[in-house]
Amino acid sequence: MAECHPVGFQWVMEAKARGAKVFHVDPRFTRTSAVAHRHLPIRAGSDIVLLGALVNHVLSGGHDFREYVLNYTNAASIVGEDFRDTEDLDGLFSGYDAEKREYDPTSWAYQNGDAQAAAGARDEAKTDDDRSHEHGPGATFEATPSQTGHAPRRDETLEHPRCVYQILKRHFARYTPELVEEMCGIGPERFAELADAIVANSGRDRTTAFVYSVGWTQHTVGAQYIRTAAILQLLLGNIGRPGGGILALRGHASIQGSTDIPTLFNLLPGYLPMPYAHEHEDLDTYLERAAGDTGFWGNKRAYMVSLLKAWWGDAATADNDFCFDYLPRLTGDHGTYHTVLDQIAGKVKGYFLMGENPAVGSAGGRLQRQGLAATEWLVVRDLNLIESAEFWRNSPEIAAGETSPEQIATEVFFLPAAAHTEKDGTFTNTQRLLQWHHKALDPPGDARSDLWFIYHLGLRVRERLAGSTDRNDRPIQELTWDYPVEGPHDDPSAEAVLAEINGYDGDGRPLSGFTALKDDGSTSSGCWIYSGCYTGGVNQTARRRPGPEQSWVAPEWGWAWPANRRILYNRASADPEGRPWSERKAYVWWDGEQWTGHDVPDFEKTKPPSYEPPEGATAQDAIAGTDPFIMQTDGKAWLFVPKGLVDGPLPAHYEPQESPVANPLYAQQDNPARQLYPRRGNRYHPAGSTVYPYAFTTYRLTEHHTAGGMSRFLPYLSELQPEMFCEVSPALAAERGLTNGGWATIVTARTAIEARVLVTERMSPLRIQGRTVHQVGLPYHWGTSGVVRGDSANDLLPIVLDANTHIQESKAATCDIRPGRRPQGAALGALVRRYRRQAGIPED
Amino acid sequence: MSDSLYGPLHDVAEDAGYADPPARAGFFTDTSVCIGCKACEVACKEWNAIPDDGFALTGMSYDNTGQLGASTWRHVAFIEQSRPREVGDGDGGTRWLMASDVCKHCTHAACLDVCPTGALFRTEFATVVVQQDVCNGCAYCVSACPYGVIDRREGDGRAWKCTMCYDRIGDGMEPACAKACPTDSIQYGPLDELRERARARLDELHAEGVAEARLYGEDENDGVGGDGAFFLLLDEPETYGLPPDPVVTTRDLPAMWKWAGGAAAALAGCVAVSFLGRR
Amino acid sequence: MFNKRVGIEYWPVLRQLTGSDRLGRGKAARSKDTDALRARTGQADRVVESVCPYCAVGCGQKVYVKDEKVIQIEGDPNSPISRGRLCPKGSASKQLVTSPGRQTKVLYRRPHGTDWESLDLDEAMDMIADRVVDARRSGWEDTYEGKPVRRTMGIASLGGATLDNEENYLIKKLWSALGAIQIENQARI
Amino acid sequence: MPKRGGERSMVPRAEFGSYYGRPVLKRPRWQAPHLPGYLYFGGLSGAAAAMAAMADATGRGRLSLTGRVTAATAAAAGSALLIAELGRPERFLNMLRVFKPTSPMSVGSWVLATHGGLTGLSAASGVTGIAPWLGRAAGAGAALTGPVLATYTGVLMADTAVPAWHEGYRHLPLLFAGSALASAGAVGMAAVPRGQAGPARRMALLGAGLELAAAGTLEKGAGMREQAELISEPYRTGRAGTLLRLGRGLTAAGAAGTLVAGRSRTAAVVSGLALTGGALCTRFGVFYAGLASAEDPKYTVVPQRARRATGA
Repeated sequence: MAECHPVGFQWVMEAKARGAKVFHVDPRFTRTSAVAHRHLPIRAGSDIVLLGALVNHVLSGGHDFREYVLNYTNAASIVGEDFRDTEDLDGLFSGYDAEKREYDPTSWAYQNGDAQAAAGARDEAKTDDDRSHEHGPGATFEATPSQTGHAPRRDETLEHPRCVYQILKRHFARYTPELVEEMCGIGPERFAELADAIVANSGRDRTTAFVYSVGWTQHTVGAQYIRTAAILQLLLGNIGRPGGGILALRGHASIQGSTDIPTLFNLLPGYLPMPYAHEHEDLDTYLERAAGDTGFWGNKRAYMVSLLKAWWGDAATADNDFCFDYLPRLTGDHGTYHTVLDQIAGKVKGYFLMGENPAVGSAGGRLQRQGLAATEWLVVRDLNLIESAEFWRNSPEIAAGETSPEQIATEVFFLPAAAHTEKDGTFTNTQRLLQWHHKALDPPGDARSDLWFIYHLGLRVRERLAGSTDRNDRPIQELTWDYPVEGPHDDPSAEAVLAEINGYDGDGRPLSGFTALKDDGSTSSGCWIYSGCYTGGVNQTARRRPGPEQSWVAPEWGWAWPANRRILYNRASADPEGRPWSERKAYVWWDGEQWTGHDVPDFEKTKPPSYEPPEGATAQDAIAGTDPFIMQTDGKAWLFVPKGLVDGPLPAHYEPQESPVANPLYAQQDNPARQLYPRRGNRYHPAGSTVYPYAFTTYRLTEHHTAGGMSRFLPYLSELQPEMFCEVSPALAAERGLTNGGWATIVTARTAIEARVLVTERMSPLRIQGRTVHQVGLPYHWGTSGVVRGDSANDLLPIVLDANTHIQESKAATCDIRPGRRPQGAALGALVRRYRRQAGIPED
Repeated sequence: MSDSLYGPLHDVAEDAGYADPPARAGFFTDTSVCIGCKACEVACKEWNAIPDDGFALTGMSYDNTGQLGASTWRHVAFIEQSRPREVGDGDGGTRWLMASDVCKHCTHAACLDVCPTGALFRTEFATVVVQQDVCNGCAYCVSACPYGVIDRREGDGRAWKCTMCYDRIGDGMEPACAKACPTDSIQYGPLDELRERARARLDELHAEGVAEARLYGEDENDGVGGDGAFFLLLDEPETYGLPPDPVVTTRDLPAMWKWAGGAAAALAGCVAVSFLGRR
Repeated sequence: MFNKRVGIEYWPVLRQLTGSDRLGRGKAARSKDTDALRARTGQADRVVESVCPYCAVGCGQKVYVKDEKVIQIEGDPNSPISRGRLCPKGSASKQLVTSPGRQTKVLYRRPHGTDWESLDLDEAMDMIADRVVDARRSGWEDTYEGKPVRRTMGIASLGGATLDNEENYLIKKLWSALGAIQIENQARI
Repeated sequence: MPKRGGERSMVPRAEFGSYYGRPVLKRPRWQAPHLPGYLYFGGLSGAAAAMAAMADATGRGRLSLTGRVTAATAAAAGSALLIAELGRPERFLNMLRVFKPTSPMSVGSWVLATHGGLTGLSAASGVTGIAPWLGRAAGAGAALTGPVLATYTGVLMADTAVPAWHEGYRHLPLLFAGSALASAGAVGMAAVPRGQAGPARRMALLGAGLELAAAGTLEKGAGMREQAELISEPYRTGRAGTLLRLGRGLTAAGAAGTLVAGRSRTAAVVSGLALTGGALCTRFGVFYAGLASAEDPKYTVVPQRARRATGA
């Protein structure tokens, strides 16, 4: 966190100064470790073992926050008899189809709850003819699939052998400190110190927070890493409470916003799922599949209809299903990696890159550049001439003589982008806070905002299709696309767009929030969870009441979705009767008449703790006064996920696709549902390969930003980290003859790159399964353009994805490392091929 | 005059001719909370429009800046330390010290003393600043600084160093580095207050068992009369590239002039003696 | 020797003799430029509130503009998130937006071309619009395995995590209306 | 950074003593031949001016003229070198912007300016024969500034943080005085007929003696306050050591030659050259010793640690 979010880290330092104990778990000793109380070096890819052992420690020691667990989670729910755990099936849950490499989750359902018993996916997905259960990344807010009305059977004593609590206990029983030592390389004393600290710091009076970043997501088991932490935090009562939570630190200014208002294939704004292709589908069937009827997702029709009204305005009527049919349909994974492979196959004619540099920043750099080279035309919008704009003349493949500009047919348009100072708009930060940035001046030269670009492109396309009678052109013809323009370049008003996102009532007045949305077409809203950001016609996101003049929650700085709530599910900060768990941790509470407190209560304001939903109630009416998790169909947090995840209802430890060791827990080495793409250019290393004996992990440095487009082109940042390097321990350096400041070549089946060497005790060789496992650290910022240049770590990685999120595994893979610079020209390919042959990997 | 050259000096700005100056301004850099982010280096460069300082990997941990210089007025040092240990033992013995170094704005500043043009001068805040419209690049200050801070910029020809953002503090603003510092490792304020705060922080660390914590440059009885920019360190000063016990060269200047006077007299005497006698 | 723009009274030696700074190490040595020194932020024509464009912490920034140029970007002390502080990247924001290396002209590379060519922005927009219409048509699918999909596989887009919500909103809206589904951003990576 | 043995090369740990072996001090920006050249010419000019004045007073016309011209030329040459060394030579007049007793260079600039003017006047008068009284008066004045100019450079060097220079503050003025005497004497005895050159030879001999004695004590560190053995090390080792040894040889040889120079003009010229060479070697040696002591952190750190340990 100190490395990549230094300013956010001030609050950790502040907490530390007030007595908080800080543990840092990371393969490397980083700038965070330097100021943490304890650094626990861990083998990359083994976190579920550590987290699972903590869960086990809590369960077996009886340390769970029982009142919280009993009332606010599904610990008491009883799972159906057909469910089989990984402990029973040697690493597989029941329902696995080895042929299709996917699960049928039917057997994970609650007893009594039928096949649709539960939730968690944010897409409509599952039907009999679809394999896909698509999920977006960064799980925060999820549409829950349908469920039938009746609640699952519960055992409030938590003693039923098939209640979630007991299943958890059995599932995690083998996740012991000994296993942690064997698999993570963390000794029992260190584990005990961590476990004791977490337990001691949780409960009524205290809370523990977990902070993670892509170190958890970029794995083939990424979503389950976070799930394990969620289980732990729920058992300890650390969710929905101040100082608690599982906090995702995200790396881009509005990466949260780009998930909320998703430039993601599988989502519509506000986590409504994109519709999948079905034989006959209308709005009703979509909604039925999209989310449950109980909890706040029960208002899904209002959310969806308001979105369709925002997009197609008067053309969207009840009679035509509000133009629901205008939305294109999905048929599987259309994620970025899939698209790249399609590009290579010649299926994608045109490609837009807007502030993104996949030639450096995405796994499998060679494939990425091949994809760009196989695209007919490419539009790159950026501040600088990044590698993805210049791949046709300076890529490593050109340097190696594999291709040349003359051979690359891609037509490239580079359009300079406006900087944040040159446009109005909102970023949504990592804590869901929308903050307006005001335009300070006009962009220089041809530079324009992306808002300008997309708006004016839209106008031009509409012009070209204006006279068309093709029915398929009606969505674009009837699209609401009339924003007021301003300034010398006719910039569309960002405020007008924000107002559309917020939504209007039938009289054209800005909506006060999502609870005002109607399902009859009388309201519109471009993103229901953002509704309220323009309440009263006032740009709430531009509020800047100085922090020192506000409470510590600072509710009048910017605007947080939903409804300006700063902590989600904060009803859980009070006990079932609505009293704060403790004075020290008071946050929101029931004052006898309504919910009140420091934050906007994440609960219906006047719903008393005593509220019991009547039979057949829907939406929020089906949520009891003691159920804080109001987006869930049952109002409970799910320790066990009966439906919604594609790789199991519980986290289980699987090794990374490329691992130096065997999985000692199960015969099943890897996540059985991971997405594999064995093909030319994307060969995988066998586990425990002696040809690629070392583990490596990739990461960022404080001084640079992701793929470097905003840092490697700046002298002030480039001089601070001028060259690509690798970090190795003194022991590995001795083993492979590497010297500090010298060069090393890192080899995988995909390619080889060179890097300067830092030999450092900050890299710890770990004792894993009785032998020494070395890890190589690789920052991934460099490429062939910019003030400073170097090889890209991402070129080393294969494409292999988490099946829930379609995110690549870039935090753990294997390699060889050797002294000296890499070969140039054709010799580079020869070296890589020689390694592949030695490892018995199929030739490309 | 001896007070003006060496030893504790309380009215530093008054000594430089300012009547009724503002409180002496200072930096307290608490390296125990430094996270080595280098925001100070960049914020300094942005504000002061300092050119880049070259693009070379040093191999010195994460320090690719190397040292303070004409184009680097804040420098974050990275020191890796560890005790020998067995594989699998974790890295409990590893320490990674980080410290943002800066011009010390000495009470007795050698650079300022030796500057022949008056380009280097003492401000009303008792800081030491180079006037770029005056400096002729004689480079005397470079050799005089006991901390190796100030340097002449190649291609420009003038001497440059931290100004403690004289333009900003004159307008009641904080220096750029202190303002940017995410963890408040760099604190700016009236020197007396900072010294008090630093002593309290030191006590706190000692109470926590961090016995190696120490203040550096805070003692007005040291060889430079105390620094306007002082530090809390977690190891010996020289570990951070700082001199353990710097003394302003001017302390010995009166003695030097005496010896030079003697030598001049000897020279004159020798000449005179040579002309004695007949031929 | 002494500043020519002013009289001999600005000769520090005289001020050494007449003033309180006999050793010439302080007040007497001040130059005229020094006396006139002010923080440039004070001369800004306007100060605009903004947000750091790098990571997702969302630190507050103040952007100082003079003569239609950004003359300084620094932390906004009012922000309860960042309290005026910025990391090295945030601190480099001014260089990000004012760097001479920044590209401000449209560039065009024709198929098999070996160098960039210049292109008028308006023309580029027209060319891109033509290609969008064409690629949309050629990649159009009415059905997929017998099921209606009404989409185009001819256009894909990547990017959004560094963009504004409003921009992402229009991107998603336009692409979806055009039937393009391969719309992705860094959140997948 | 102390070298680490064995095959375990790694990010060098900052061990006792330094930050990756980097110097604590900045390498002085002064360069050769400018600075040592200036030291030589300043010394030569100063001593020559004194010689000229005494020659005037004692009626040695040739020696006086040689001294005057030498003093003026050397002052000009020294000034030129000094200006050439500035980062902004066009601002050389800023040297007279202030008068700072705390700055040897400021004091030196005023002295040099005065001395340069005086020697210039006196040389001009001597060469042209115009206003001889003014020439004599200026020469007399230069005889006062001269010894200061010749020895203040010792302070100039010593008033720095450079350990070898600073700790040599007792030695350097005397060394430079001796060297200046030898230099001026050398010019005098080489340029002036034997008959008038007696004082020059005596100056050369006295100067050489003083120079040898001062250099000897400096190289031994005799009289240095702390860590004399260590701090004087740069004067004995490396480039500086070589130059100083060479200088001592040349000076001794020159001195020996001077003993017979009264009998042979050739011997006078050769001896003069040897003495000049010795003086130049000495100046360059002193200069490089300073650089060496600034570049190795041990010369900064070890004495300071010792000082702190003893509570001094």
